[in-house]
Amino acid sequence: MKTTRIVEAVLFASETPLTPAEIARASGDLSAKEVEEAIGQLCREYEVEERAFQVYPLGDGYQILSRPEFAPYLERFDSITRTNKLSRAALETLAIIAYRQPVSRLEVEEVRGVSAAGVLRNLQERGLIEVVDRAEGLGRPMLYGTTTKFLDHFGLRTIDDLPGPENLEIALRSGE
Amino acid sequence: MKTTRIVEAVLFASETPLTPAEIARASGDLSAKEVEEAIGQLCREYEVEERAFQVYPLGDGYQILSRPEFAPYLERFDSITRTNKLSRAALETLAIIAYRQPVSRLEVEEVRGVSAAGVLRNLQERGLIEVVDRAEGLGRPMLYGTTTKFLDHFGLRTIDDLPGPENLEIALRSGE
Amino acid sequence: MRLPTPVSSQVLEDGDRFLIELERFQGPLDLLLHLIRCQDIDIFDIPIAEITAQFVAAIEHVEQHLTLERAGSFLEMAATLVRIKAQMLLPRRGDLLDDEDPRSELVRRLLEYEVFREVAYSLADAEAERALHRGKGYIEPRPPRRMPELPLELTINELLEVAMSLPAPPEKRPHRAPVRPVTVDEKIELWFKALKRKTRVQFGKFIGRWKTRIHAVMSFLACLELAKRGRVVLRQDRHFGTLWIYPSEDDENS
Repeated sequence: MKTTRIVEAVLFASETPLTPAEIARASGDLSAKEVEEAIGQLCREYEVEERAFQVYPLGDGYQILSRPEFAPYLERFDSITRTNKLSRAALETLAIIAYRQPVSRLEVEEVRGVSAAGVLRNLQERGLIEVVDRAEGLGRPMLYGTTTKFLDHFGLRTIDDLPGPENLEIALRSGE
Repeated sequence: MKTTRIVEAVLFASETPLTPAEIARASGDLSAKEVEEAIGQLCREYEVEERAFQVYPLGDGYQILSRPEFAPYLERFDSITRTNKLSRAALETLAIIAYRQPVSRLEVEEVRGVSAAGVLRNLQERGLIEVVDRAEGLGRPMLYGTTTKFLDHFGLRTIDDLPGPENLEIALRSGE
Repeated sequence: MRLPTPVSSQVLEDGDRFLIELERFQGPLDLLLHLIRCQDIDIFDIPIAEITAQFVAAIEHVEQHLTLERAGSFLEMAATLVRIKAQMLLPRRGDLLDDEDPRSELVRRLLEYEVFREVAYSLADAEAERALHRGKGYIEPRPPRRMPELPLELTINELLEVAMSLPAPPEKRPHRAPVRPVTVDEKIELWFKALKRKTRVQFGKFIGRWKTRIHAVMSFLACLELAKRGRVVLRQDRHFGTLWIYPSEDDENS
């Protein structure tokens, strides 16, 4: 199997940048240097064939990404922009945490009636919530609160600036 | 921008099969027919260039997937989508549903001679089958059918691509 | 250090060999087909007595081990086989051409099941072939998946609206459990329980499970009450030393 093709398969299957050393793990007899050469070859091929994607260096790794000129088409496309919209579950969880922080996973689950582990992890990865404390008592459960990024997103200075129920009508009207 | 490139960008960015109609949404002046043609063009290009990936038809959609001969190389990496193989009970149940759909739980149980409740729930949770209708008569039992995800899981284009032995006709007729 | 033998291999009895065998089969039809096919028997002329005997032998130990539901399906088939066997013994009126063979319904079911069993094997092949094609994102993100840095689509109004639609917050934690009166009688019961299988109990240990003083006081009063009734003996070697409670001798047999 040609080295270039193996490297292409690995780069294709990965959604995050991989270093040449990591890519070399695909085959027992592959060196990082050979991988670098193969990447150079792929770059030239994609260039010549005018593919919609290209191999880009990112940090100390490489990733195949679509060319910037296709961004408008991808943005039109639901499934690609959808990733930035919070799911209903994430939204509810975020609302609970924003208004009741610091709260434990258990409290979130009590309100929503379903497991919250996955949603909490997701919100944490997005940098919208973080562990702010640990509760007293059995197992010392982690307590979650919102982050500075969360405040930034809404242009709030402190969590006390969050609108209260008295603003709801106004908020709803202005949201129309 | 050439249609083929736009289609390529969208297919490349997607992690699930997309129908031509869905892909056409990427651009205002793109028809499903043009998308189909572009996909045909991409298939030929990847073939000629011996790319490590190919555009595969799955259900009524298309997805870029790595070629099977690269599977051993990719397996050396940690994967998030561990392909969990279906049990024999699940496969037998799917076989019956695929050929007899829409079919009730009772019918599945009669053919296999064992209870089907657990397997059906499991298959439904995995999105491989769904309730497509309700039968007439007592209790209006739910009738099951296979989903697009079922076709994707087995790499099938349509239900007619299902592998079947020659004597299947007999079994199908006796089911009437 | 030697590791303890896994429990499972200790409890394996003879009968479990059948169980393991049976686990391989999807159900009674699967087992029956196996018996027929591996002995090269003509499915349209099944020697019903022989097959019934083999089937029953295979499931003999089913009842104890398989779940009721699974066992039921095997037993039901055994009953069907026995019934067919009986019908075969009855003299049949040869003058009627459409006099159906008692085995025919079973044969139809077996053939039907066999077809779908075949399809299931084909599906397994198709599944394995499909699994060789990997999509984008197959390789696990490293470093761990970062969410796209694109702006989040969410307005403060939406957040507020959702917050307001949620059920009222649960009562502020920690919950205060309603105060329950602690009684001497209750502690007496507990002392009896604690002393039942022991020769002596340390007072400190006994009250250790409760954190409040009222329990210690009531437990002590209970001790004194029991000592007065002659049911226990209290021993303490020195002032503020360990207090031991022994069941009294004549209480041993009660």
